[in-house]
Amino acid sequence: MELDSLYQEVILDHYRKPAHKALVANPTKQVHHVNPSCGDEITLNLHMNGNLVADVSWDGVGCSISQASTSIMTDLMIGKSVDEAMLVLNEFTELMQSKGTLTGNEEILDDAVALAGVSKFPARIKCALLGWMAFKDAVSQSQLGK
Amino acid sequence: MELDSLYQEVILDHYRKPAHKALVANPTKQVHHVNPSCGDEITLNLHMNGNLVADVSWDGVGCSISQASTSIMTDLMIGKSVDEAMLVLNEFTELMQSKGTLTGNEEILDDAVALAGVSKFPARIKCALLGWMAFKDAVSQSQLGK
Amino acid sequence: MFNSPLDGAEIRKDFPIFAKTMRGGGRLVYLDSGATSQKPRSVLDAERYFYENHNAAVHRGSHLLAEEASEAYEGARAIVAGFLSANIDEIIFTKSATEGINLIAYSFGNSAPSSQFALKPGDRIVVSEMEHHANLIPWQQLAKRTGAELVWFPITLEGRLDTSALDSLINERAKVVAITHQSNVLGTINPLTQIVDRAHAVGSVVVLDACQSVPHFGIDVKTLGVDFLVFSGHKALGPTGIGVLWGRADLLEEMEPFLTGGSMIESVTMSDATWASVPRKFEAGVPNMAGAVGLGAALTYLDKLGMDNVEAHERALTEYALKKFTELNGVTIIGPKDSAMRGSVLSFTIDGIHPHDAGQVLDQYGIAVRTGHHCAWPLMRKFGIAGTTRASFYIYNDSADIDALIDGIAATQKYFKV
Amino acid sequence: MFNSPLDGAEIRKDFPIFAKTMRGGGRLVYLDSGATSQKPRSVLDAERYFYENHNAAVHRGSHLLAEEASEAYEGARAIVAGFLSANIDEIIFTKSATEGINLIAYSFGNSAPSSQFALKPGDRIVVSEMEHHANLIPWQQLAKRTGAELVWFPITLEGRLDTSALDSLINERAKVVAITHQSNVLGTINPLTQIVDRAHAVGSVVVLDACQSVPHFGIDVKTLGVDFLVFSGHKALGPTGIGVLWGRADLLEEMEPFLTGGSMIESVTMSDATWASVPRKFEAGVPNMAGAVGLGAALTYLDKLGMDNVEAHERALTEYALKKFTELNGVTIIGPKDSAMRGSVLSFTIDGIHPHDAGQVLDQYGIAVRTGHHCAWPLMRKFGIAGTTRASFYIYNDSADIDALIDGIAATQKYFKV
Ligand SMILES: Cc1ncc(COP(=O)(O)O)c(C=O)c1O
Ligand SMILES: Cc1ncc(COP(=O)(O)O)c(C=O)c1O
Repeated sequence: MELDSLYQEVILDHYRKPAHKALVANPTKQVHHVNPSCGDEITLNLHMNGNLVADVSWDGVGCSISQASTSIMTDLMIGKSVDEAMLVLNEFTELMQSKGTLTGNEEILDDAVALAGVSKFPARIKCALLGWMAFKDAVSQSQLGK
Repeated sequence: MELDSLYQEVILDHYRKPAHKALVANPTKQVHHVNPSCGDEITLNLHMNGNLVADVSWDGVGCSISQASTSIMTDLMIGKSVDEAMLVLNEFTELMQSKGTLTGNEEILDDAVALAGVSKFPARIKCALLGWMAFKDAVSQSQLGK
Repeated sequence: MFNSPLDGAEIRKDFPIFAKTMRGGGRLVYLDSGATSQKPRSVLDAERYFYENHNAAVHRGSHLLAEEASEAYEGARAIVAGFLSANIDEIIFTKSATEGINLIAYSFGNSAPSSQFALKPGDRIVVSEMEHHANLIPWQQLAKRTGAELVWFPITLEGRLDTSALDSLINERAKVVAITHQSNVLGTINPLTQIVDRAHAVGSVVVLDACQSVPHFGIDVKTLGVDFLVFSGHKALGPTGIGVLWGRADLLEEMEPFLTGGSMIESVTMSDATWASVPRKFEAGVPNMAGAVGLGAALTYLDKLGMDNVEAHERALTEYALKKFTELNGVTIIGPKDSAMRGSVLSFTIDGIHPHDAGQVLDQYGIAVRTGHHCAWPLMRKFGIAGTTRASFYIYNDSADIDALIDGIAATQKYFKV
Repeated sequence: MFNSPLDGAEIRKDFPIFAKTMRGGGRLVYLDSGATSQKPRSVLDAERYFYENHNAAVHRGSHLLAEEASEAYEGARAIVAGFLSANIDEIIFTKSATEGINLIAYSFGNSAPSSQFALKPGDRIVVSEMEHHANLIPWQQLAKRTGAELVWFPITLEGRLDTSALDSLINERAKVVAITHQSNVLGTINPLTQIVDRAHAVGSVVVLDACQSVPHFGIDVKTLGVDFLVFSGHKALGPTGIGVLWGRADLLEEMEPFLTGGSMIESVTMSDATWASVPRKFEAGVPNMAGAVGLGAALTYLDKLGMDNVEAHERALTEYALKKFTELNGVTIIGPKDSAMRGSVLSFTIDGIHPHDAGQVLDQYGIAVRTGHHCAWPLMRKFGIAGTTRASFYIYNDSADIDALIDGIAATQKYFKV
């Protein structure tokens, strides 16, 4: 059924056992984002090491899509340079806006390709992007702060 | 043609030669009314003699219907007691709201029955009532002032 | 077990959208009327008939179309007045309930300091914790602009208004009490008499948010005793973009206008303007004529069903649903669990499943519910939850729809293995 | 003699209302598009299709209908943006141009004293003597509330904006210049470049009332250089109850909201709220979704005709009419008598006949014109008249309509024996 394209097993796994879901103290930057239409919230701590994303940790409430997507995002981003991270982020954003026409580049997106099905459910795209947008915001704030 | 039921000869006569259209000084009460939707205006001077409408005079700009109706009204009201005047006024208001179903009581309304056709043209009822409403307002203000 | 004077399946035949095939291939089980209602054919026909036969700017022309348009528009006003047992001149068309409440708040804010409507530091605006954002934020803003204090009725754990501190909340400084007739989240119907009595005793006006009541049971504004009432047409079978503000004539006459522009004036110079009488004073610009006409047709449709029947039908649906819900495990109703003083809005949470995920699975079965905070975020915080799943019932629903919901919830639990 | 890329009689076939039989038994000669336009079938179909297939509250649900409704509504926003060469997020749906102007005025009035939008005593708001009440009274009120000074461009006897004192009118104290693109009475199209340049040089924003321009010729907001623009859907083939405010993104982002309530928030507590980003911040409540969709269909219809063709058609009609009017006796055109910098609105007076009476006789011939002050009362005073008769042309008119008007005026003169 169509629903299975949305709720892939890897998503439900991340939802049940989210990665890096515990705020690590003394971040370079902390941001708080909400999804005003459903009330979901996320707090994200970013630790930078020079140009390197040293750590991303988070806490928050949200649906399986937003929780899983954030979990996958942290796994992907940690250890990347800002430039690499933005490349991944753009790739993911493009996938989300593809209305089901893209399947996603697994080399770049890894587990995040499991979220490809979200792009067919317009109301859920914001859920999938919540953590990513928080990350983007944190990075650009930390860059500005330099 | 339907138009002729609106523009009866007696109306056009009153329009061309309006009665009492020149403000008489020292009124008991002066009122100014406008029809906001078309911009027509009337100033009306009322002279009371005890309970008697001693004189009604007016000035203003307006369409043939409003000018003729006001002219006819002044002819009718002058010399009447307040009670008689209100009776005529109610009779006329009823005629205007009749949507063409009434022809008007000529004994009470005299020339004003020529305005019966107006009731079939909803947008013109306000024109026909402009002077009458000014008169009513002037009378009730003069009564309150007692 | 299910006993109603109305037959939802029969009524659905009047609503073209129910012919639609949904995502999973099934029929539409529409349980989101609390957000917006579906529209019967007669409403769509009335709007279209207006455009095809009478369309012109109202009150602004002597030509035939303008006359007919004005009659249609004013005819709609008369229908609304009749529906609420109000006077015609007390009915103001707005674009929505939201605009209606903002109209009152801004009008009060525009008042001269000497006006009965003016607020000043120390004055009180009283709301409740169960208000929709539309009946909360305009008052927050008015309070900020005037220095008045915003206070609120708390909510009991059962989702009822806690009126134990009524007299101290609505104290002598209260100028406005703004309260919802029925909560769009909890279904709770609020007890108005004591609130209205107390408010009037201290000289406060009462603004009633009737978005969730006018469509669902008979309303007589004179009996209610409130001073202002707002509702949205789109929740009452009517078109989008049209709402109603009813107000007591003597108050409306004294109030400052809100939107200014054409058609609401008496006279205008470059530097000054005076206002037309009510209701025109509050209807600046070319109004939503087709919307008003459509709303007239909507209320006429409801009137034909009979508001007593509508109420009985919704009570039957609610009782049936409340009973069925007790068969479910891991599901918690947020709001009163009995049908007394309660409308047909049913919010719930499912253990281990976020509302958004629940809504998604239900959608696969053609079941349309709403999920999230329902524009009542403070209420969610009060209950310590991120959101609920909400089913709301209306005339075109029947017990089969509720059975579908119950099955859908069970299927959701199975899908997410909770 | 009459040469246009469009065929009015052909276009009328797309508009169901032209099948109507009028009071005198003849066809509808609709010359009142300046007040409101008629609607093509495609607009009525689009609205109905929305209700019958996608109706749900936008942005508020995860179910299929809510998704489709959101896509339809946002799709309409994209169409409007394309039509104006604007960015999508700069398009705000209002109920009318009137609401759009009030939105700006109230938002400015809500600004903190330190804001770039705040007005204080001594500041200036500049309008013109030819403004519609909708672009005059909101500024009068804002001036009264803030202590700012309202000043205005005078009008020449020919009905042109008198810009001779431009620099002293728009002085360093000017914060807002609010001007109409095309007069709804005179037909005059105002020269924007010098006004915009001067306003920006002194740090003032420019608000353009585009009610009478967006429907009639191609608009590119970036080229115009103004900061805000409003228009009403109902004058542009669209439904009633829907309008548009376009604003520069950087300004909209900084501005205070106007209507508050649901869907315009970021976060809400009982005592406070923060705002969503633009355009949501300015769209509180369930919007007029079907209206927006209908407006999208209307602009799509205009786009298919081509706005250059629409403009050429109206110029041809105007030139034809101006020429024909010279054959009449005792008729005076109020406004420019040549077609340069002039739209297809034609106001006139007839010696010895009040406009209301003229309109009534024309109505007998099926000719719909507007009479009165046209919500521009100060302009009437300027010309020393109580009102005018106004014919306004649009895509579905042709030279035969103008011939009918000319014959109708002659018949009116005969009827009243002047
Ligand atoms: C120039 C102008 N401005 C503003 C308006 C107001 O438009 P609306 O009444 O649709 O808000 C109109 C039309 O009535 C107009 O012609
Ligand atoms: C209780 C209540 N009040 C106010 C509103 C606001 O209505 P609208 O968005 O139509 O203005 C709603 C619906 O959203 C509601 O349920």
